[in-house]
Amino acid sequence: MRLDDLRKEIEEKLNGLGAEVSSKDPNLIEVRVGRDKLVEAASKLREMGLDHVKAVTGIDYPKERFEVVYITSSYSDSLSHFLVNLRVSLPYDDPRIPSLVRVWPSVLYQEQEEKDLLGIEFEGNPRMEERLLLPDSYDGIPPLRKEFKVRVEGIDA
Amino acid sequence: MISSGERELELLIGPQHPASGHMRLVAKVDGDVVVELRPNIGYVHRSVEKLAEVKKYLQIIPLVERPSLADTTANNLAYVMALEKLLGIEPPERAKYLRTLLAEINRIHSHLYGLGIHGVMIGSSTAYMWCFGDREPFLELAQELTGARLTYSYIIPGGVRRDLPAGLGERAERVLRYMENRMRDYFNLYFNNPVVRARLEGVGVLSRHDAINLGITGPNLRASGVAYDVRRAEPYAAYPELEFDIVTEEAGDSFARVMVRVREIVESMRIIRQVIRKIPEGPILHESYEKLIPPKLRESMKQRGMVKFPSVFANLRVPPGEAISRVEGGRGEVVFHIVSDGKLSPYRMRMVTPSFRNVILFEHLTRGVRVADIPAIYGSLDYFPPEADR
Amino acid sequence: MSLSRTVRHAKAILTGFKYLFAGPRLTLMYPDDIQELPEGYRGMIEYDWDSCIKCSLCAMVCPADAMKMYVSKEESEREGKVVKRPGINYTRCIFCGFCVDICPTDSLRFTKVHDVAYYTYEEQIYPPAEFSKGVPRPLYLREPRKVRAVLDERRGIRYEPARS
Amino acid sequence: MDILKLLFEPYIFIPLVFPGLVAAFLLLLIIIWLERKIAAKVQLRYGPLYVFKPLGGVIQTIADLLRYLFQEPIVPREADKLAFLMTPVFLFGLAYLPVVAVPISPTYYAFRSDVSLLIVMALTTLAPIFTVLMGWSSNNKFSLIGGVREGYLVISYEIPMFLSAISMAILYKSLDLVEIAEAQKGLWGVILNPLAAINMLLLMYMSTSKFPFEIPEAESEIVAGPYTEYSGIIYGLVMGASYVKLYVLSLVYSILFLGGWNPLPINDPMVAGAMLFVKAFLLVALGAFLRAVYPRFRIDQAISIGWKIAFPLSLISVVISLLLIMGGVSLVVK
Repeated sequence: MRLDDLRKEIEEKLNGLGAEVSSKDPNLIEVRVGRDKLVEAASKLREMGLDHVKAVTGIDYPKERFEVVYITSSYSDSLSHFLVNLRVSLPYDDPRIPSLVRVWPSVLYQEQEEKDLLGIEFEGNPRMEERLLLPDSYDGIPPLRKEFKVRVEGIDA
Repeated sequence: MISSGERELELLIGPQHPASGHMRLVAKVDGDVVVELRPNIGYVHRSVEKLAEVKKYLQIIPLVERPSLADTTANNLAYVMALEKLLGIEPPERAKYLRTLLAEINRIHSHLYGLGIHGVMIGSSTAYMWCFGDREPFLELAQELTGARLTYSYIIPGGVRRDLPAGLGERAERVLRYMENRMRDYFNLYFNNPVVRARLEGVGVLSRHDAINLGITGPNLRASGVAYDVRRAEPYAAYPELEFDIVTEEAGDSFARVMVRVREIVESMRIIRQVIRKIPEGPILHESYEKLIPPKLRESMKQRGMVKFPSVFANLRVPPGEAISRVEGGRGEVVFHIVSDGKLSPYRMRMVTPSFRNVILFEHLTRGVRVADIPAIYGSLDYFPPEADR
Repeated sequence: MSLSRTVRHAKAILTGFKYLFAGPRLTLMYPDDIQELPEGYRGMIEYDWDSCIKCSLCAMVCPADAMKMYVSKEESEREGKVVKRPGINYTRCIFCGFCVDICPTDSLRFTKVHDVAYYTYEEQIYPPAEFSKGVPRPLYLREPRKVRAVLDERRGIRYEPARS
Repeated sequence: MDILKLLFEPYIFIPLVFPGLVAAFLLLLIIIWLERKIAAKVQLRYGPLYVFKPLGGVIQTIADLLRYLFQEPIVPREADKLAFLMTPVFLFGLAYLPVVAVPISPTYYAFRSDVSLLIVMALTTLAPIFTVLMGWSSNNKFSLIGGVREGYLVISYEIPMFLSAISMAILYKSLDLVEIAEAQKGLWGVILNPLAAINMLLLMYMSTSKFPFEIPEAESEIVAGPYTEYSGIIYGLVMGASYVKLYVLSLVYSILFLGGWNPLPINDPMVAGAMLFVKAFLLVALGAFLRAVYPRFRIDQAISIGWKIAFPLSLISVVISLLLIMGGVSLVVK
């Protein structure tokens, strides 16, 4: 299968969901959807055979938006070469997103980690109340946010 | 302890426990049967992703290696590959072969590490000592190539740091022959030992469907019959030019996971032989970097086979954009997602290690097993807590 | 008990006996024997005072903030401007060797020394002057034997007295 | 002079010197070192070496014992203190007690009884009770599980072990250990009834938690089982107890199956005792060697080995003995 064919197939599948689909050589496809259409788009991609999520990346653009990228792919021979990014923008003051754990069980811990470290709420993920990597008692700014500053030393003694 | 009327006993296995590693397993047991088990991770979280946002691109190389000490090359390679995608450079052929060589040596000793730990978890101290002993010749080879035993930091943007030392191929061949001979004894004493079989066969069965659904990766995935290997799915380094098979097993139990590792060791030895036979002559650093090095240094660097860094490496600037790379490490697929804004450090770096993707198996595989099966399953996953916590 | 299982038990026990009476040993008898390390081993770092051009690339590339630029008082006074030279903190150093590889004048060099013990934290910090005096010599209770690792087809790894 | 003579009186010498306390202690010192050496050799390494290097670190165990002596024994606040402190003493004492009924030559024994085999076997069953109690008194979940595992193991090895021993008693038509040993001047028991011999060997290692049955103290599962909370010299005691028990059972095994002190060149108690000791020592060493070969079974697998394999085998070995008797194999010295 060629990259363009896959892109066309995805475009057809996600028709009507307001998704922007673009591709980047050699094997990457970007799908951007709105937060309200995320679960639907994800289910469609899952139906196509994209059976697992490799990574969930949350990105913080301070005062502007959050972006959440689901890097999905497949274990089947025909699709395993390709990566499909499912990308959602969230308003900065309301970082909530429907969880995809029902669509892809493999995101369970990844979503919990992004909640833990970045403070993005994945609604419907059963682990939202628990800390994963941080201590249970942690009560500060989520450390991966840009406003959390790390002290840096210069090169001078 | 148990209050009256309650059947279940809550066992806190770890973090202070001989076989828990740096994590806690919260197990509810009814008699000898595990009702529920939840991993509690994060004890060795070292915020690699946050630190990467304040470190410069080259400084991140040692940083990403640290979480998975037994399998540093996979992280090193995956990170550098993402970087190269952003920089738009391709390493020279010889460097690609050297990367493959180190990756395979590393895969072998990473598998031996996992098999050894698994051995002692089910009570065979001999398996542990043998595996750790036989890692030593491979570490010796890697040390000769890179100058360090585990934290190689060998792969840099545009190439590798050291050339192949003279005679290493011959020495590697001796080590491979030794390992092949030893394999027979491993099978006689350990893998075919009826007690080992009794402990591992049929324990912690992961079905093909669940393995795919839960996004499991590495040998644990292939032991459930899924022939997925990044080296085939998206070939990198010298793998497109090398012959090798993807090892799979059908059973999906602890023993199948062990067998996949054992057979992958054999497969890696096959790759190492090919690399040594086929490695082309040529530079080991991309020409755009090589020409930045002062001529006198360039001369001596070629003579000694040790790369000098061009001064741009101190403050490497990477064009804005995003890159995703994946690499098949010993424990499974390492994924790096780097977002660059053109400054000296990544804007966001996402690092997903195989152990983090496999951690979900603890709760999935342990329902209804016996208490003694917990270490047998844990070990078979080759799970490494620092790698999962990052 | 099936026959094949009995055979496997026997094979396991016999293999055990084989190693009990005729197995090799992989131990390096440290510190009585110390291993001669290969060329290019990334050990502690040597600093050459004279050839250093004070470019501070080493401090910039250091991933662990171990290499720092110290103001060299004497030189600064002599030259009438701030002169900085590198010093190293071995409590932080991770022996990645980036500083050596980036040094444009080969003023920093690898040595094969790595097994040094210190009494205090402060001793492990080397300002430029001390840094340039070379790496410390490890102290051994008894003079150790130098051995080299020989990779062997039959025994895996074997330590032979090194030819000096 | 009289005191020295008194020492060589069998009823003093056997429990206190040989094969009793002194011999057991010596064996303990050597076997723990040897176990580590054997495992080390199979595992491509040296093992303990530096405590008295000329003899390969043979006094390592003494060094360890000294360390245990000076280590602070910690008693957990929540533990049942009396039971916690008493059980190791009882455990060790009871593990070694059966030795009083073991004869070391046809004429040298502390006391001779028509049923000395039964006495020895009965006394060996007392020690595990204290292991279970130890698990309970520590008030630690891992200790408790370890104690329960020990309990399960006891009920699965005890009956087949008794039956295997009894099948030999049937064969020799006696329950007296002296008579049993003397009956083997010609053929040894291991040749007459190999099934019982193999079965009993297996159960002997099972009863003393040797690999592959090191289940009650499985380190990777339940830390150290019943011994988790023990430290210092009281831990040294419990650790020694299982070796002493194996030693006593090995003495009995040697008498039942390996001809006891036969073949005996001269009827001297010292020679006979040495013969018996060497046989027992080799059996203990074999148990130590198995550590290097096997991982451990799961508790349910061990129980099913006890009931599904060892128990039928022991019944069969009783039948074999009966058939041999009926077939007219007369070996009994009368």
